[in-house]
Amino acid sequence: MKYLLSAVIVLGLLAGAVWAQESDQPSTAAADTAVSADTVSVAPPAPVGNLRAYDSDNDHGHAVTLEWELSPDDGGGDNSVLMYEVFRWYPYFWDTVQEVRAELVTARQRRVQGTLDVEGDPDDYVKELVSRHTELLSTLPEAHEQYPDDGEFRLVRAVPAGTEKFEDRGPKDRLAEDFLPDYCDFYYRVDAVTIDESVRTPSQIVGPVQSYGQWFNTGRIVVLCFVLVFGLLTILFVQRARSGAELYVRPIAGIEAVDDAIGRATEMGRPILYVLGLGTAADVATIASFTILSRVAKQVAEYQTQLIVPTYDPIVMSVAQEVVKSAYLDAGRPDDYSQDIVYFVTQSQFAYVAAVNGVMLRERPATNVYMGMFHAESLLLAETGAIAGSIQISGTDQMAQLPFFIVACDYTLIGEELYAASAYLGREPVLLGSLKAQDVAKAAVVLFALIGVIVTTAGSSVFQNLFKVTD
Amino acid sequence: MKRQLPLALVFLFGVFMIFQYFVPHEKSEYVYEFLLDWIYIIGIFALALGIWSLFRVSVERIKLRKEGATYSYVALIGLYLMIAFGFTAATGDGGALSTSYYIWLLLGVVCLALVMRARAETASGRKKLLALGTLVFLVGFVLMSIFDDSWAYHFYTAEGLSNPMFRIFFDYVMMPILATMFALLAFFIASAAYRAFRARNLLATLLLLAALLVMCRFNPYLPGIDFIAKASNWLMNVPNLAAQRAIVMGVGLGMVATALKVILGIERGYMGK
Amino acid sequence: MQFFERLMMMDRRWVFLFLAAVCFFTYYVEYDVPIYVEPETERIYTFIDSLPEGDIILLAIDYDPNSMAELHPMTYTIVEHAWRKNLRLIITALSQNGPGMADQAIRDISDSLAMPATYNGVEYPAREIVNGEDYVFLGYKPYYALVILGMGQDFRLPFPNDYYGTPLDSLPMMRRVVNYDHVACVISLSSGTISDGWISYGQGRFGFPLFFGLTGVMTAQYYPFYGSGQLSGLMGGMLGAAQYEFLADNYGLARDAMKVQLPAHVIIILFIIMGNVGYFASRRRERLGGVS
Amino acid sequence: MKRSSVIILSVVVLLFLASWLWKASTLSSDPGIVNAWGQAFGITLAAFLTLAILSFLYRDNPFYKFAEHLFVGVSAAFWMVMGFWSTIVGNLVPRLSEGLSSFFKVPFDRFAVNYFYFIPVILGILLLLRLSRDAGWIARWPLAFIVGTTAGLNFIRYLRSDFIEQVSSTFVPLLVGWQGFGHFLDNLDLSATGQLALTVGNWVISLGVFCGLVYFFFSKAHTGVFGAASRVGIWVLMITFGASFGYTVMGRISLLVGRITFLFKDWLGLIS
Repeated sequence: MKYLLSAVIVLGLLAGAVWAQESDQPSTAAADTAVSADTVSVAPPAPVGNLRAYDSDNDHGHAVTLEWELSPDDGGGDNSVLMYEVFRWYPYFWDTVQEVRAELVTARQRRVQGTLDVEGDPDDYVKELVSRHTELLSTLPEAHEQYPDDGEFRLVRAVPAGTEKFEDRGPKDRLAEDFLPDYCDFYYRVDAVTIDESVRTPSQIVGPVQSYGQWFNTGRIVVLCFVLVFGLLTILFVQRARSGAELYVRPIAGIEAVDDAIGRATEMGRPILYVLGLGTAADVATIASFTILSRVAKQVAEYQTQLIVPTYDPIVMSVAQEVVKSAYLDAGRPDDYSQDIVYFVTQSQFAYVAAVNGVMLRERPATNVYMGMFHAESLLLAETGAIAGSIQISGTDQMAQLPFFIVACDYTLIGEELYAASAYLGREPVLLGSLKAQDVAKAAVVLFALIGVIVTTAGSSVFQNLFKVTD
Repeated sequence: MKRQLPLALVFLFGVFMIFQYFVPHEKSEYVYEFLLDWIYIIGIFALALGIWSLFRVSVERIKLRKEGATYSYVALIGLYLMIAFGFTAATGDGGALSTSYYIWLLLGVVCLALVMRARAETASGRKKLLALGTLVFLVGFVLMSIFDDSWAYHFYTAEGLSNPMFRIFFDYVMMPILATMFALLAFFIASAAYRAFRARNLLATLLLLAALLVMCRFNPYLPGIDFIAKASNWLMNVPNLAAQRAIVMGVGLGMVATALKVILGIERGYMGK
Repeated sequence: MQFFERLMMMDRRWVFLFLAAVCFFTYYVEYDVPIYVEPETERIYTFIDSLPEGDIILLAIDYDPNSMAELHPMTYTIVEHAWRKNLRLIITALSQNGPGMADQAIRDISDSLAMPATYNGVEYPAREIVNGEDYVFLGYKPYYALVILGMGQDFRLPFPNDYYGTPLDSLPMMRRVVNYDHVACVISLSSGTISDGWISYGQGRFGFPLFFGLTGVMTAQYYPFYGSGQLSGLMGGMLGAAQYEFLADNYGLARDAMKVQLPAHVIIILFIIMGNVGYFASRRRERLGGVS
Repeated sequence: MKRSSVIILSVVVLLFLASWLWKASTLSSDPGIVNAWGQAFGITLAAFLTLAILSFLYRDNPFYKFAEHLFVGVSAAFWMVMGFWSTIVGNLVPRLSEGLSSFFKVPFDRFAVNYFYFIPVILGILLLLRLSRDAGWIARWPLAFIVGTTAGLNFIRYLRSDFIEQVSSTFVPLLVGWQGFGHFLDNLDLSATGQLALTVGNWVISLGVFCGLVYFFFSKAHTGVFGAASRVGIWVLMITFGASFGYTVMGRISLLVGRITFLFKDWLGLIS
């Protein structure tokens, strides 16, 4: 028994190695070792039961899933099953396809390296191969229809005993060696293999089965539902707000402080520093920050205070210039606008911080506003600002940086408050409407969570499964 | 055209990306990968805009003789050197750079400095003198660029960046400054803690106590360290988890809402309204 | 100016000076700090330790040189642990400044594998680490999200060639290794948003077991993902690295650095306490002064 | 220049030279090192820049300003160069033109050519039109493309991993392994993984999440029960922020240790 066990372990490892290696042909190396190590003769095991094959769900095609019931001799009975080998029926025509494919791949490689040596134009040669390959692939389904003539079963892969499911998945690149074509009639067989490779029992053959890509991922229905519900909610509340319904927004301390801070800067005759963070123009925090910048710039223009906006991302710089420019225009002071209010520093995190810190100590801004996405630099900025004695207002959705802003700044917008700030500042009905929609969604979450907790406490995982999203 | 087309583009691509998520088909994946590729190609063009802005601001500062204008020379020279390293390589064996290459670099630096100096100069006599000096160096620089065969433009090889100076500047200039800037945080975190952790009110006290407890967990000599370690672990795993979840959900929802507003054209802040 | 007020209003530069002095001094002194192991770290160690020989781990060395102090020890101890156990590695460096540093680390660790070693009482013989058989180093490509998504289709999509310019197909280890389906787990060591990418673009879409080694700051942020099972384990900062070194019985950089950590923490705590004592004392004086 | 500045500057220059000489002499004794003078200069420069940045802790000074500006210039160029070679040359050029590919010495495969890649090039050039006063508005098109695509991507991404996953993982049982009070009291376990701790933990998580979410309600006044819940929410947030802060101190000091190692070991060679 000990022998058998150790041989099984050795073989398992070898099988893994074989599996990882190229193994279009059943490798005999593993079996040889085992037989020489142990010459116990084994009886053929029972075959796997109820073999099923179907196109893999929710994918882009090029995959077939196989499922079976374990052989009674796997984990019970004689316990003689070592692994299962999955076979697929290949028409001999496939070899022709492979030959052309291999030729094409080498020809292309050589063409790139400039070592392709053929008569005539090398490009025409490759083109001709490409069209031949395409043509052969298009006749592949017909070749599969010939089953069981002109073909044979070939090993796809060996899987260790105890496996009940296998996905035969190939890349979608048609030039890959193990490309798995769509819309071909495949036939599969699974062998239960014992320690002696020659002692094996094949299963029933399943087929035909075709693989193909799906147009809708059913595993993501939950997400779709949410998208639809949330989208409708937003539109509904925006409409309501447009038609004049009063919508309340609770005061947000950090935002109210902005107005005072601008006044203070004006009194002291010192500039205001606005930092947009390290986000790109596509980051939601940066988008929210643009709206706040627009408001700050407008007021700065009215009070004729100086504004400094160093940026980290060139696209953010372009957008911010646009924002500040139109804010000055709105304030009726387009002449005060200069392109150097918003400038680019560098796209390197700490070089940017070094430069902004320099500005803080040299220009001595009365107020520093940090809104957007921040990383490790948050504390460097905020502490330097505190040393320079500026009033500091910050806001970020980066969880990890919130503690530093809270500790080092006078006011901090926590997470979602940053997004809400844009609605709060603008008081535009459409923005307020979407804020209301967010709140309704949050209430729904609280409700769901409440039900979920109760159901889960009662010992059921129904609710949890409802929220599962497949990949 | 000025306003409607961009909004239409945002809507179109936004909606496509949402639908793509639900369509696993090969064709939808193909377009998706394609679009992602485009974004980063455009991003590089934007970087040129940024470099231009940096250059302009530095030049302006020198020209207007603002405070600290001297340091703008440093920035411009750093920029020039690194770009030069990035686009040149030795032609000889082993990639070693020749002396003439360094002379060429130096000529470039001198040229750059003289041009800037000349622009800042107000007295017309000295301005002319500086311009003449620039011209002399520039001619040398250009001649060397054309006739020096010991180096060439572009350096792309299979091993990556082949100009050793590029690597050296990264290792001995960028790296130490970058790492030290980051290390300043150690000091700042101490001063921030000292300055701000005062039990002024309930919220500040909670902040202070939680921080103290977690900081103590690194001290294996403290009595009751076992309890402190467990308690701070509990703090990180339980209340922390709750707060994080509340924030993450709020932020997630806010982001979704903002993305939706952007796609629907409700939020237009990013376009300068 | 009374003592307590001074205690409260002390110039920040004194704080800096004390801290610097303590750090520099303790860096010299030799002493050993005991380590307390947390389960989050232990899960990573156990998972790697129990993998069968020949399994592939995708190790993402996705940090910048500026986080080297915290994350480099993790790289060293994990890679050595994996190689000693005859596991194979696919290594990425998705941070712009990272590849050179990662390459250097790989060489260093390969060198140390050339010496026999004994960890946790098990003797490991010396062995040669071969590029393409024991590891593949993919290097850097910009826009990590795209790269993570791309590797889910096929490693060859973002990385047709490895860092050294060899086509992946010609590396023996990469044969039949297409995408995440063929790796046992992904370990991401990162100091920035790349870890978000690994969760939402990687684990979220492809569902592999994901482990994180993070800088101390970020760790707290990722506990929700650990709680929800998206992360199978995580270790934070120098302490996490020291714990892994302790579990692997491999004394390294992290445990070395722990001896500076401890006194520095004590100093900061003392400053906080001083500030509060000063604050309460001066408030009390104010109140008493008001009465009299 | 003031006299004191001249003195300080010359002292620093002298120290720099001394360090260079001394480092070069120590390095040249090592046969493994090829270019001792070059390396010694590099290490001395790195040490100088390290100390220049550290001097910022005392106050802003010319050395810091020098390091800062150098860093800005060098890093801006660094990113541009890297972006150009890896993205434009590495990804774009081989897909567009054979001439350019051979100029940049990148392998060119004419069967991988894809003329659709001219579109991002055109969009990129449109972006550069920003510099023009009259045609600047065209730059909004590529911007719209980027914002639209990433907004769509963000929309789903956050919905999936931040939102839905987090909601479903909030469904925790409030009574862990409950088998009645008697059983609970008989097997009372106070350890961190015991029934009591887990149950209390789950209560705290549930209540914490609820109260935290209440704090983030914007369209309702925070008064009464609602206000109380919101206050509990902010307490939980503050505890978390404090704990994260405390947790971070460690990492920050590690970074300093890295620099100390550099100064002591690589530069001064005080520790082997």
